[in-house]
Amino acid sequence: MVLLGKLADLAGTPTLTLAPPSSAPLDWDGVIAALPPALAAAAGDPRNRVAVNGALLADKADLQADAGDEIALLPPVSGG
Amino acid sequence: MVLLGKLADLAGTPTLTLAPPSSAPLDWDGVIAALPPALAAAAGDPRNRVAVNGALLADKADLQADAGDEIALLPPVSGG
Amino acid sequence: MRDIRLLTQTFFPGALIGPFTQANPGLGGVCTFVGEVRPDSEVEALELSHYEPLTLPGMHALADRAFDRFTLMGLLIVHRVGVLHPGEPIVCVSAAARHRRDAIDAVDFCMDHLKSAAWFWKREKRADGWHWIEPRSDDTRDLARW
Amino acid sequence: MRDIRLLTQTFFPGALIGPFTQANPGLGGVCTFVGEVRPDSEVEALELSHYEPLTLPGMHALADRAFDRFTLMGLLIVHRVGVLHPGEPIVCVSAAARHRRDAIDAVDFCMDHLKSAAWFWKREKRADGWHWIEPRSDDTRDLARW
Repeated sequence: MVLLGKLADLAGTPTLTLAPPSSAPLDWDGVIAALPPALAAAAGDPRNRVAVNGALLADKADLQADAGDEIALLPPVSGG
Repeated sequence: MVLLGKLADLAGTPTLTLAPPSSAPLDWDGVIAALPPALAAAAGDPRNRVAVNGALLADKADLQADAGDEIALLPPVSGG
Repeated sequence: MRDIRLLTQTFFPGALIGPFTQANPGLGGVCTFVGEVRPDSEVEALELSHYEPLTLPGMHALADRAFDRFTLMGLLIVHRVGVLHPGEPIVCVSAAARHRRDAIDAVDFCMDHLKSAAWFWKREKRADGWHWIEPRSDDTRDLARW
Repeated sequence: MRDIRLLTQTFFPGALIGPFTQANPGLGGVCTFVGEVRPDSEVEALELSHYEPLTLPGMHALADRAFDRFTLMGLLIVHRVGVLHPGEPIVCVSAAARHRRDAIDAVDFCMDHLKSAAWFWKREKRADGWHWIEPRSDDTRDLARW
């Protein structure tokens, strides 16, 4: 999992490896549940976007990640 | 008198000296009357502007030129 | 001529624009915008991070839209990433066209859309450390112009 | 920094823009438009004549309006007169500002108004001699935008 912007700061790292899901593909609730609590709260901001293997998802509810997929969590971009 | 753009071509020269008016200052009709016929016809184009000593006149009817004044006759500028 | 780049080192816009102009013979006009890191007495440096799998494809998609929308001969979009210092160029967009209006409008369009096409996260280094720059509402207003 | 010039010899826009940018420390962006004589297989040269007592004052008055209307740090307006060849720069307008919108809009405004602020008469040299270029209706449409 790739964390961008201030989410990387919050996590203390730009990348996290999530334990592969036991059976079904990992969905958005599964990602949130797998994150440390402070990061999970920030990740829940509805303005955040999610990309899987470089492709933006229209809706985070569409997330279906398999082992080895790269999930990117993208907070709103900076102004200026 | 300074002729700009194609008026200079028509006159065959970029400047003309008009005989100083006998008594009263020279007005627009006086200028036209003093020009060679082909140039007088082109000078009469209502889109032309007139400047005296570098100052544009709002209306050619305001022209009052004394001996030594520089009258400029400015045709419409080119597009592009 | 299409030249879309992300650069990690400082660059000199003038060194890009000369060859870009030469590469588009027959042009009528070239419009160029260069954005620089504004000096601010409190800001020592600016860092731009990005998500590579989205950034360059986003810039190419923006160039596609500009070529579709305007009659262009060439388009250059160069953006810095990494750590920049005040006064350094951060972005350069240049459009070459037969007609002035296409060149100017294409630069305006690309600058307004660059932030939504290619995402950059910025933080500033001040005396007390790094601070993330938050989103701004003006950006939405700029996009509503098109 | 304000730099308004009429030039009788060919010029290199890049050689003007570097010093202009340096002369405006603290800027956020610089927008530049360069117009060139468009190559046309039938046109060998273009001649711009002007009436000196009106031209430079007209360019300065236009710069005053741009400074009044936009928040600018610097404005450069350079125009050629005399005989030019295809591919040579004919006009260069560059605006430096803290904010992008002012820089882009000031260049757009100056380019749209340059023809009414400073009058130039143009003729083209073709195989059969010189031909005057007539006025165009587009110019009025550009001015109506402001």
